[in-house]
Amino acid sequence: MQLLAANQVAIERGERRLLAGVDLSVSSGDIWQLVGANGVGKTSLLRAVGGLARLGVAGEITRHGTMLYLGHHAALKHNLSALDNLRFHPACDVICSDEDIISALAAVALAGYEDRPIGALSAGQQRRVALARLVLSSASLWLLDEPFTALDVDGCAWLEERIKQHVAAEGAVIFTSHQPSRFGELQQNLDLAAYVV
Amino acid sequence: MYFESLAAAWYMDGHGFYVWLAYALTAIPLCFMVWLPLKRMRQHWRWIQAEQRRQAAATATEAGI
Amino acid sequence: MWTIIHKMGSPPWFFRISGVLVRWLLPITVMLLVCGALWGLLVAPPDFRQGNSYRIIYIHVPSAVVALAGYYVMAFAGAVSLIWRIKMADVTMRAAAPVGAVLTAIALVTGAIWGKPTWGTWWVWDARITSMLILLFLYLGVVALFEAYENKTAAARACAVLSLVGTVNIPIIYKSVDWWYSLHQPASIKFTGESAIDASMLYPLLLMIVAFYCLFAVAVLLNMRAELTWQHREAGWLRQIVSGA
Amino acid sequence: MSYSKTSIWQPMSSEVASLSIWGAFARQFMRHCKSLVGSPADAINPLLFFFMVVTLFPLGLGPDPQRLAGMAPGILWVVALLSSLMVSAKLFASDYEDGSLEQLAMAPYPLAVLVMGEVAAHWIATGVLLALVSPVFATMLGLSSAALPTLVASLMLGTLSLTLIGAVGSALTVSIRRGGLLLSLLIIPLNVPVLIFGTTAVSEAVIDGNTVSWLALLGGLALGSLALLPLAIGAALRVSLDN
Repeated sequence: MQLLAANQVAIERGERRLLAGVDLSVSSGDIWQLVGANGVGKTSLLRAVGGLARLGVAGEITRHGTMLYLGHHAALKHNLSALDNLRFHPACDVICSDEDIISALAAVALAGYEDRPIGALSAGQQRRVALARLVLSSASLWLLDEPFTALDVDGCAWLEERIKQHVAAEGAVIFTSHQPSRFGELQQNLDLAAYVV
Repeated sequence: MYFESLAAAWYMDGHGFYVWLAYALTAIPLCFMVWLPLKRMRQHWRWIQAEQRRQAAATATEAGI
Repeated sequence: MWTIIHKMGSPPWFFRISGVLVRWLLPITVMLLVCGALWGLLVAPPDFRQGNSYRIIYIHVPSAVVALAGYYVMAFAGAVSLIWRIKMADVTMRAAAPVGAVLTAIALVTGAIWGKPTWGTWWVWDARITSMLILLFLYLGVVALFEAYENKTAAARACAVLSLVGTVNIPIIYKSVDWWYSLHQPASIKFTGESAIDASMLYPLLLMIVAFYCLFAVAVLLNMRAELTWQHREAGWLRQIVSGA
Repeated sequence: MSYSKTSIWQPMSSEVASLSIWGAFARQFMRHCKSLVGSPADAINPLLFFFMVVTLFPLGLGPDPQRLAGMAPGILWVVALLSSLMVSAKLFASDYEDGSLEQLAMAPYPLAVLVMGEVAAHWIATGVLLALVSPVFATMLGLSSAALPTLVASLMLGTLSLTLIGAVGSALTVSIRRGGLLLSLLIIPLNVPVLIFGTTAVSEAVIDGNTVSWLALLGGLALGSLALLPLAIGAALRVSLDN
């Protein structure tokens, strides 16, 4: 099933043109990595694909199914507990019970941390609270911007495993990362250098 | 003309200062309002001409080589 | 209708038409302004109550009228930019804001100068002057917001939203200031009713209002042309015009 | 600590259920309320500001009770406006910085509705609270006690408009560094009618005049703002995300 079709997408920021003529078709089971040097427009493309960036985006983007976006910022309130942060998550994509959230937190190795305010957690732990959404959400297409940053080796392994599970369950993932081909055969690369104006 | 002489028009029965001041303070910004975009336009125009000359020079040297 | 909108959105077409328009409109405007000013200053009879100081009306009222209309022009351009996403509307909005702000400032300054001989003080919290002051803030808000954004496409969007909110608010602001003033109006200040204005005074006023409208149009067009020149400095059509001239 | 290594992905029991639009609104409302309970300074600071500025007026104008009482409606309303200005500067700032705004924009509900949940919580924490506490400050300034109900009602209705207008300003300036001064320039002119209607309502109450029509005007402004401004807030936030 096709989840996303981008046809001849061009992106400009202000007066600066970044990319032009990007074609991308994502179907369930796909893992796409956006490849390119710093400043080439990986994040801009990801945001355009998700519908976050609208100004200066030309071309046709068709989206089927629900999306989950995970950006540089974790969207967590520092004075709320991990449990509350996930319960009242601003993306409001699912209703989940407290047990679901607690087991999701346990899945990212944060069992017992559910009542701690986010501000009391370390940067890596905060990152993992954000990743717990990958367990809770029912979205079919994941848009992950640099998901492997600030994660330890175990965390990276878990995330890789989770992404593989997701695509096995008819989902799809588009992510940006500096490390080349984490998923080997499973993943496809979109090299943005080819579309730079 | 309502006034008998230019001096009378200047004096305006004591109100001349206010009236002429108001007109002067209007005229100055109005002139600027028209002049500033014209000046900007001329600057951009020159920039483009200079750029064209540079490009022409570049293609000329390339052809020479 | 659609073809006209489409054509107006095309910079080369606009650039050509506006060039012709400005060439004719600018001399006409200057002529109208000079004629109107001379008529108002020298020919029209003095007001029986205020004497000659009323002659400031010939710049005060036109600038105030056009400043207010200018806000609606700006907001309309903003609405067009929001709905149809035409870049030319952004340029129009950006060009109109500073012109409107200058006209509002002129209306305020001339109003203050008029106040001195009439009421004996430079500044009075009169309903109309106060409304103009608020209009100036609204204009300055749009100009400042545009300058504050780094991404100018986003800046135009933000200004469009702001000017639309402002447009809805302007009648409310004017009405509320009116009520506020009528509640607090000091008895010592009296106004000459505008309905009583004599034809010999009215004609130069109408002439000046027309002249100020023309001036607004010329200034906006000139600003737009300067802005377009910069935006399309790399474009072939503009380079042809420049090298052809 | 170890990551669970579940080899097969089990969908959670309730994951398919999605919220109604009101549910989404209520969730945002709750989120902001909880956050305010977590850091009550956000709700108490405006009150403290109000208190301190009200203290300044007798010091600046002299302690003459008659004169202070005459000016009390104006003083109270101007200070209420200023404190609303102060808090609206921070309304969307943390949401923008921590990425909550991106997530709100990705949510499958109209951004305007979700944001209103937050604005509603903000209004209750600042506006309603201020209105309820205002009689204390009004009494300190010598406002006649007959005018107190009108003061509370006018502040209640007025701060709703002030909060919504402040939210528009905050949404427009949230992506700008040092947008504080710009914010005041944007929203003070729009706040003028609220200030006029509010002050007049209280002044009329002091002389036992016609308060109802002024309160009705304030209510009308609040309703109009409720109808139109959420759209503007949503549009402005999208623009800010694009900057």
